[in-house]
Amino acid sequence: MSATPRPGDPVITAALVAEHGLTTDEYDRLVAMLGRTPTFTELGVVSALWSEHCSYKHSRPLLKTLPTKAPWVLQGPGENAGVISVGDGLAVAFKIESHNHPSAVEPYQGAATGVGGILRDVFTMGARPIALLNSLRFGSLESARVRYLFAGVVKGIGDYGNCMGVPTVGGEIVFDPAYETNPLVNAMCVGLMREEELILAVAEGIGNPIIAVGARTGRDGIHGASFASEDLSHESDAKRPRVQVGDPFTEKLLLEASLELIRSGHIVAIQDMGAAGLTSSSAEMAARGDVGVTIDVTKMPLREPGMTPYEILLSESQERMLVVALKGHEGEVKQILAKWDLAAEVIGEVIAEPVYRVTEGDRVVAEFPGSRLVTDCPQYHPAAAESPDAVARRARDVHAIAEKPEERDPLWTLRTLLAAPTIASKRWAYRQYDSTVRASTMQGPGGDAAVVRLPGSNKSVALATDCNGRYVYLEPRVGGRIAVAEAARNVACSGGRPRAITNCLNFGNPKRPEVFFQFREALAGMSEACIALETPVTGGNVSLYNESPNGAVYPTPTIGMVGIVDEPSHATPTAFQHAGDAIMLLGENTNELGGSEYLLTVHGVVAGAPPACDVACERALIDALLDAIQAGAVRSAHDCADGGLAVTIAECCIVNREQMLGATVDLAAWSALPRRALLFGEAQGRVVVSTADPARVLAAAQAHGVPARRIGTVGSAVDPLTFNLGEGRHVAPLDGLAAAFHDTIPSIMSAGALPAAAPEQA
Amino acid sequence: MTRYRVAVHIVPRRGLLDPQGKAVADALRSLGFPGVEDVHVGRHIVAEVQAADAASAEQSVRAMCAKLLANPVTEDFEIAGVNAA
Amino acid sequence: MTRYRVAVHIVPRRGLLDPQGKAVADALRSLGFPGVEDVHVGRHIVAEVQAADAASAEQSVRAMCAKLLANPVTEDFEIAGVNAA
Amino acid sequence: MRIGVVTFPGSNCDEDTVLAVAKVGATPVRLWHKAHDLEGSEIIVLPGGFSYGDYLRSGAIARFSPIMQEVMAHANAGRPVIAICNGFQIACEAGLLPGALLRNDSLKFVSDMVPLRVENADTMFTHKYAKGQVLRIPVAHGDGRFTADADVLARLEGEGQVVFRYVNAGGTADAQSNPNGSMHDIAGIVSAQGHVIGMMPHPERALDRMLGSTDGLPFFESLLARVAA
Ligand SMILES: Nc1ncnc2c1ncn2[C@@H]1O[C@H](COP(=O)(O)OP(=O)(O)O)[C@@H](O)[C@H]1O
Ligand SMILES: [Mg+2]
Repeated sequence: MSATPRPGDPVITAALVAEHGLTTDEYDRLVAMLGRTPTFTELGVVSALWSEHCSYKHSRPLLKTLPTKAPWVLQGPGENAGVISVGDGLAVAFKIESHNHPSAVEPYQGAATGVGGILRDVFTMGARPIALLNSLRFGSLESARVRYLFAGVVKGIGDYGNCMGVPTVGGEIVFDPAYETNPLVNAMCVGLMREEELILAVAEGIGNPIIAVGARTGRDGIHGASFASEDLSHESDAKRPRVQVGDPFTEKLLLEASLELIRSGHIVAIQDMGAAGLTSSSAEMAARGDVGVTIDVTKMPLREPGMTPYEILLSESQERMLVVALKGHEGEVKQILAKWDLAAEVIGEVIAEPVYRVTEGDRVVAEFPGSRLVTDCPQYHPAAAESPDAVARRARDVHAIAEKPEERDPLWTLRTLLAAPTIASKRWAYRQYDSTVRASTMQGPGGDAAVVRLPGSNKSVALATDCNGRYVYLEPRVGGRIAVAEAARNVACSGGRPRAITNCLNFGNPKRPEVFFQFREALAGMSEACIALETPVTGGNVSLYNESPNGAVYPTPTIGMVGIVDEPSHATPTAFQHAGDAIMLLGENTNELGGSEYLLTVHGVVAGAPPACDVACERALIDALLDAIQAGAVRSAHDCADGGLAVTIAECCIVNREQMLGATVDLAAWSALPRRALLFGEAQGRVVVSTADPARVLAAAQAHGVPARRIGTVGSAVDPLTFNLGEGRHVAPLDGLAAAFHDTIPSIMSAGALPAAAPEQA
Repeated sequence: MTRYRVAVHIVPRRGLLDPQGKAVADALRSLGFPGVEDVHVGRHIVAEVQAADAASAEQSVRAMCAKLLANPVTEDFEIAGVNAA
Repeated sequence: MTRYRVAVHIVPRRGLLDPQGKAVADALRSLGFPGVEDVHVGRHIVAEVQAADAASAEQSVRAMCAKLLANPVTEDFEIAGVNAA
Repeated sequence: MRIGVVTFPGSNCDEDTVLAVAKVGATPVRLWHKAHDLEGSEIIVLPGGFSYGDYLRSGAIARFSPIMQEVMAHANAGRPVIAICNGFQIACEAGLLPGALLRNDSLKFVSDMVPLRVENADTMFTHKYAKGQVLRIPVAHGDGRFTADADVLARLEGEGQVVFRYVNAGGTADAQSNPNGSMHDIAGIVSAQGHVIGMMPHPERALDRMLGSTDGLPFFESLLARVAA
């Protein structure tokens, strides 16, 4: 059999090929693979599968260099989500994914469907989603468009997760002009299962039926995968019909039905229909199982009349799954779906012949030689060269930047930083997320890492997402290392042993040498940290072409870290807990100032080398901290990140606005350091803890060779935050600090009425 | 200047999924309205505006729709009526 | 039987707080539409139904409103149009 | 004691409620929305979530579910019903409780741990609390603004049917402490006969110190003690 054009198909021309995003070389490859001119349908299929988003054609060789193994890894990269064992027969599945371009065009639906997609990636493994996180990047909140995007994305994330009954427990939000027209919306999901419930998306068993399950197929988001593989330009506006609308109610039913189906024993494989819809889900399942498949598009349950095979194959309608069932069990499968009021139709079959065949009734509209469809995809090794701009910025002597007159009062600087939207409290956003449904959230948003209890066990997971794109821009390898180290530090501060990561690589156009350099170096840095911290990569996502007329976004390899908290009592809060507790610093202060939030916020400067990151020291710090926490000696722990030591300590005093505590801190021991580097520099490898047992904390630090020193005492609710710097004392009443930290984003968002009234959706 | 009451309909764009409409249609059928073939749920917005005349009232509400009231990516709008208030 | 398209408006009862209308009015004013005096936001539902004639199409949609589409405690409804589809 | 927990399509606090019921020592019974049998449940819980997506109006479609006919009969026979969050919305739509729950005045979903004051400690659901006691219980809803006409409000207040009110940490009602714009800061009410309670806050999420509050325990314990007696 061979595919023949349908009546009415457009003629394959060079222009049509170009419109499908294929280069001439790629098209020649396709013709060589088929031994003939492709049909229009085949061209559509290949353009989707060979898009950057589906094929990883620029990133795969480098992804292979990431460390992926550890005894606790049950499933590494290659599946819908990674899976690690947590002991007690339990396993967690987790993955992070981007929905940047859809969110730039339609923030509400873009973010909502991003959450929907990552939920499906996790429950398709057989795991019940127990937590969501997100990592967001926007331009400056001074722009009305940015406020609109921010409000829409937050509402989209909230509405979808809230309806699903999966708590959104954490994440991060950064505001920086680098993301002005190309926001980043990365969503992470974590699911729980028993180890034996793990199911893979591998088509098996000749004669087994292929069943489409869930929502009906419409003309939503056709070519979304190739859309995600282009620069954002003004032409993106013309591509608007590609947006997809999410239906979390249907997804909730699909979740319950899928888990019931997986546990029923009637199916052998299940895969969500995500990017490139039916095409990629069926082709990937077939390739993984090394079998052939045949699919009849006329069997597909449709929402709209008159859809062509091309449209059916490429539709990105949401809330759909593709299932390979055991032959003869079709009735049982349909019955389970009917219970949840969902459709299930047999649309194809696993076949022995090594082909990927699509028919429209009797007519073959696409036929490829089996796995070559996936394996013949071109791979590129683009040139890499560091950006001269980054080199120049890094070389700048930032200590030479003159202080502003206001900085004579370091508390002015502290308040300014606490009010910087990137540092300020994100409660305005996370108050819109149901963070307590499932009654398992021991620590929700607002702390270092979220802690979520695992029912059926004494254990919890500690979860964090992190990345400082500015560091990665200035020095990609160091920035990559820091992204992993900071995520791990956050997990450890909450009492968790870091176990594995998922990652979302948000970069610009890889064909530009400076972007590919960033990509290669950032991955190298991530690998170094993952090896030192024993946190292998179990999966992730690559989002390239995050560009806009203003250039590429900062290279942003977002890390989603999962750690295990052994005992409920190890879960450790961020805020100071008791007046009279000793405040201790683990790690060492330095004179580093490069790449800091201080330079950006106070001086509008992005320059200097980012702080050094010694992964062995980070490992020792985490080991020491966990040792002290597990000994019951730590009342609170918070790592030093954006804004440096002074911001960290202030946050310990004020993050919990209902229970603020003052503190007296003595930093005279470091009076040799430039004051602003000491207070606001972002030296890595530091954690501030409060403890009733400073000797035990010191002992833990010494045992792991980590510098540690008592720096102060927690005060009462009526005490201020007092810094003794040797040259003098600086007394900050908590109310002023709290107002800067807590009121900034709410007041910005209520001042410009635009976002509040942004078009409302269901 | 006169006060006008301008009504607009803002409806989900054809072809996009309309989960609200679908849920309502399903519910109506199961409530014993078998004749229901399709339902679309949109918004009905009434703006009371000061304007020189009906035409300029309508024009300014059109501008509001384009700028804020309707989501240009997912919705269409139509002016449903202009009346002196 | 003919297919009719029946449009209904479902509006918050007068006198009840309408935070949505207020937010939209505020936003419009801040976007440079100073003539906006008041805004009300309701639902615009279009039901496509099979019925013997226009009158019975309208009647059945009225029944749908009474039973499901409008909340008698907080909302009023009106039939906005009946057309053969 | 058997406590039935209804699962509507889109319910998502049903499992939490089942666990809560088991935790306080009763027997949870899962009830499917298409069923016509309460399976001997002495108490019915309508749990939180987004029944039918809440795409039309919260609770509007769920109230027509087959199981709701049985729940109404159960309530009309004077037997206890607990309606939490989406359950409260369903109960209002079904006429088991007066009023309606409209979109929060902020137009935003609100998820928070909020202080509540116990206004009536003489109900079957609250007698283990003290009148005036301030509880900390999570809320998580988009449509929680309790609204009723003046007569209904006067009756609710006059008859002691307002059970929980949003207050500040000091126990005083003020505008900033009302998370949704509810009239009279109402967070929960009981029916005239006192056997149906509707509340937006989630007591089933406040049963464990590790989760930040155990203030939901006396709620379930009150009921068990009274129904068992
Ligand atoms: N940055 C990365 N690091 C590790 N694995 C990755 C990365 N990006 C993608 N992968 C893996 O490649 C596979 C395909 O991913 P993807 O195409 O995003 O899946 P989906 O079909 O869910 O969109 C997955 O197994 C994913 O985990
Ligand atoms: Mg997938």
